[in-house]
Amino acid sequence: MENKHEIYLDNAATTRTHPDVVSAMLPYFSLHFGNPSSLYSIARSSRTAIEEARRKVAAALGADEREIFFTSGGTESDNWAIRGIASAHGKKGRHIITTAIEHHAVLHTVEALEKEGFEITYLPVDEYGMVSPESVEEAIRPDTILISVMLANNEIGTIQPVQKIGEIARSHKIIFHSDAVQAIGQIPVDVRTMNVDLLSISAHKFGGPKGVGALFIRRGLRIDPLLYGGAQEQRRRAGTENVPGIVGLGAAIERAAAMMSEKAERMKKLRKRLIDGLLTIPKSRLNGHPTERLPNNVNIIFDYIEGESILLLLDANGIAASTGSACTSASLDPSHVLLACGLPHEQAHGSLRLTLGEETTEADIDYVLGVVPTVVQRLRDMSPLTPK
Amino acid sequence: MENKHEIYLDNAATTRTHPDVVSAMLPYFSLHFGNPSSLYSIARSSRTAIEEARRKVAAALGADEREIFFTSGGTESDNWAIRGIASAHGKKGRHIITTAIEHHAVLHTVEALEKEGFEITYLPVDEYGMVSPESVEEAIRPDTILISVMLANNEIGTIQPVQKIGEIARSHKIIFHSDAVQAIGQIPVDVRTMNVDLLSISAHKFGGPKGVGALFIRRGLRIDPLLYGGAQEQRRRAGTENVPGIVGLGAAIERAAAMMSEKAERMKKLRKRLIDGLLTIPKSRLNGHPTERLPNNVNIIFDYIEGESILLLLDANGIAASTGSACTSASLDPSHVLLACGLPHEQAHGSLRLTLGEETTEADIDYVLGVVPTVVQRLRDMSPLTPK
Amino acid sequence: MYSETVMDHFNNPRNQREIPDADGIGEVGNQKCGDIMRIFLKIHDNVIEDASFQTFGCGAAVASSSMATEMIKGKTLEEAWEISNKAVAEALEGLPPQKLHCSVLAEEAIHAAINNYLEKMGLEPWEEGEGSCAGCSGCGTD
Amino acid sequence: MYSETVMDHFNNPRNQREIPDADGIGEVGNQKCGDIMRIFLKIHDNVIEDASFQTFGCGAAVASSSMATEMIKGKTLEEAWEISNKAVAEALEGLPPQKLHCSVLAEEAIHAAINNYLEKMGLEPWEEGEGSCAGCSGCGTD
Ligand SMILES: Cc1ncc(COP(=O)(O)O)c(C=O)c1O
Ligand SMILES: Cc1ncc(COP(=O)(O)O)c(C=O)c1O
Ligand code: FES
Ligand code: FES
Repeated sequence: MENKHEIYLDNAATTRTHPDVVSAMLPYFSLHFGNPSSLYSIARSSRTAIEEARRKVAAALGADEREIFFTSGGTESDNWAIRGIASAHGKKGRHIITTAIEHHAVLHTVEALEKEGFEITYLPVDEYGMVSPESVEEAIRPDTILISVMLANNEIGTIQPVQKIGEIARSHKIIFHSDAVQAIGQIPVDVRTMNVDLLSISAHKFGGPKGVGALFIRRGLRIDPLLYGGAQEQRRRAGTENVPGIVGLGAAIERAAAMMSEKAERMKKLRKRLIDGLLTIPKSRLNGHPTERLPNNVNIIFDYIEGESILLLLDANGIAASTGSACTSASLDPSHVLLACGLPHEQAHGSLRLTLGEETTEADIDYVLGVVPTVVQRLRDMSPLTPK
Repeated sequence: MENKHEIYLDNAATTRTHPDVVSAMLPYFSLHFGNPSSLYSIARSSRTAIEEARRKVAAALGADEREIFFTSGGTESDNWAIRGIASAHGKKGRHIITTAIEHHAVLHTVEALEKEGFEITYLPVDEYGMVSPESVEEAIRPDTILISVMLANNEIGTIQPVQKIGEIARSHKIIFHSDAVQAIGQIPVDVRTMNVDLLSISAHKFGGPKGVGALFIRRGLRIDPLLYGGAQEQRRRAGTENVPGIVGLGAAIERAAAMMSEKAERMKKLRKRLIDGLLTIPKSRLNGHPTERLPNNVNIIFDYIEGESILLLLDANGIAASTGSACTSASLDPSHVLLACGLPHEQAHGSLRLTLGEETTEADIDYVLGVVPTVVQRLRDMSPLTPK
Repeated sequence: MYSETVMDHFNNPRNQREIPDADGIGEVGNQKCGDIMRIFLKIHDNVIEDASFQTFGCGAAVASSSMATEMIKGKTLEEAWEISNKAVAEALEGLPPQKLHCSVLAEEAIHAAINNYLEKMGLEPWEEGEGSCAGCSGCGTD
Repeated sequence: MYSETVMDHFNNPRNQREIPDADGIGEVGNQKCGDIMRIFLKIHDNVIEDASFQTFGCGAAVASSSMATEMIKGKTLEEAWEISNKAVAEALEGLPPQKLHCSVLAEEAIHAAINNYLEKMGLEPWEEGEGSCAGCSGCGTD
């Protein structure tokens, strides 16, 4: 970190790889560097390490270890889940149900399928970003082959009723995928109670390294590969395994699961302090659901001002935050999530997302609460939209 | 390494991540951990580091930095190149030319396309595993949209005449992809003289980490994404960037390029010593081309004995080697490369591949030359095929 | 992502205020784009004596407004009209490609303010040449 | 990937030799699969007094041959016939799934050697039951 005051409140974008996780990974770069597919003994540690990581991921998700497939991240997991099902079951039907507030890794994938002749239903959400299970049931058609609904939203933190949606999907015998990238380490995730067939995770969102993730694939589910090649991962996902990354994923998920409930309690207290403080600013509103939200997520609109300007001024004050999601921050688009929640364009350009992490302290929150009102005032003074 | 004698001669499967490369990566896990897409200053080091790595990769390949796209490895690069072109240009034509000896990351990808209605020509090779440029030219049809020929083969090390093939492709205005995964750090690679439009590389084959690679995409080439999602990599490859991995790729390729010619000379001497020594064993033959081969590749057939058994006995003597390619060593299939070179099945099951690395010494070679004849004799004594 | 000059103009915006008795006011942009820029001009004898702005928008939009108002002060209306978005962006030491439209907005706001003055004076408004949103790929491409 | 017992039998194969005056010889497998196994039997009064093998094949094939010959020594022909590939694999403390066919090969080789003996004696060969390559997914599935 380069600044004096450095308060990192963008843990939904990525988290610091925990030093313990890095330590766990280190031996697999230069010491146990063998290719896990190799026969000889020096490669055995790589193989063992991968299988150990697989057990840890399976344990954290309530899955069987043979149901865990390692990928290069949440994006690949989402792409694989959707395209792999579309390709394997496209003859049975070409209708997919998803929501208007999915991550782009889901939305842009189904849009690509749309060009290939699939029909996509984008379920609406209410003002809190919540999907109703009834709307899922109503959208089901005889040719529906896949339902994809995220577990928790990355921008506004709203937690979806996936268990109910999973029941509906199962009762109609439709494959159900859930993007749980933001949920791991924050709320309990159990693939059986959720009734999911496919579930995406990404290590760097919970203290693991970037560039590695996993896809849960329910035993017996037919799915085509996304990456073809060698016989790795039960012949379902080719490519020399990212051994250190996979070890890091395993270490991180074990750690995250162990500390989850304690951490969630702490996050919720800090979150309340932060939300209560920010809402004392006039013309401010909380986005997302008041209670069904990730313990670490705060997303607020301040009328009359624009998101990027807020970020830049916060950054000048040593606070790292975001507006919309990190991966679109370089683009001009308003947040598709906030638009789906019914916000007008200028507000969808102007939200502030603060996502807490395990290192966040009460003092950090208080510092932020001291800075934000000044920043908001300054930008409102500058804005032609501010009423006199 | 767990054994007393540990001689690693499987550098085509993977290489030790060089400690200097690991050192370069380390700060990007826990210190500069920001998401490169983020605006704030603490994420700037991640962005800068990625762009620095991109410059290094571009420099090593003679490419422009805006032509380098980071991926999760050689497999993803190959899949993306082929599927991305098939998807973007499939309306113009549905014929693809490749060779019988490509890596499975290419072969299984085109096979998947075959099921979707593409027609694939698999060019034969001669007994040395060499593709003739004439055969490429003859295979071209009006509906050919892509030619994919690897630069150097992973099993037998044969180096293909890609420059000529590239000229032919260009003169017919057909897109040309080359899998250069095995070539980097071993022989000069220059995308302009090769006339390639797409080129795949993978970091762990030249002292970099596993799980990261790159695809060179010539400026102006139209290609669809393989992974959809966020706006990373000029909107062509979504997913939070594997910052430490990308930094490692950059550091490794810079290192590999700097030491290449010196290393190649050393490898060639060691290779000669090894080949000459092994061929004194009766009923043994070199696979691959005698001169047009990777400086570090040795691939030998010993009649009457089977590959896995050789590996296990070598392993018992502290020598890590392989038969066929690492990613198929868990499967029962004979080498598709050796079959394509015209070898009968029992021989295609029985090759020994030894691939040298920068750490290989003359003493290692001499030790190997002491062990192999005993191992071969022992297995021949056991084999029902050995003539009395 | 931004140059030092952009960050300086963003953090210390010049001329950010209203001019209550302005001779010309121009407002451009729209909320859909997430950028609205308003420029105020005080004009005497065909010369811009004072200029100021109000902006709802990103860092580049704020910096472009600030820089543009600095650039037109003391210029004749003709000179000010000729200040292109490129000139603004260059004065800012460059803008990221996806942010070039913000400098276009500044050029347009100046034109709008000048034409507002001309209309108030009962004169013909000047016509836009090439440039402006024509060469900009900001809106609606996604 | 292999158990310690597999590695022990691979590194120190028992009964790996020819029996020049064998009473029964069985050879199974094919070069396409990359496995050929030959089993030699010395039989006296319906009991296997000695058994040996020659194998071209992977570690699992060698270990299976070695273990199988150990298991049938001293057994009656009927007892030896009943030794299934599962029993061989279990005695080896397990085999990886893709290597189970190697133990099947050993079962088949025993059967072939016994039948070879029976034929030499002018007797009817016994019939294969279930099992063997039926339950094996080795060949030709790829
Ligand atoms: C909900 C959600 N899904 C998918 C992703 C993609 O994950 P990754 O960037 O690791 O590929 C992200 C984060 O970027 C996310 O927040
Ligand atoms: C020629 C060739 N292409 C592609 C690959 C795949 O690379 P990776 O395993 O890094 O995905 C390899 C190695 O495995 C290779 O040798
Ligand atoms: S003003 Fe909207 S993009 Fe140019
Ligand atoms: S013997 Fe060939 S697979 Fe069973």
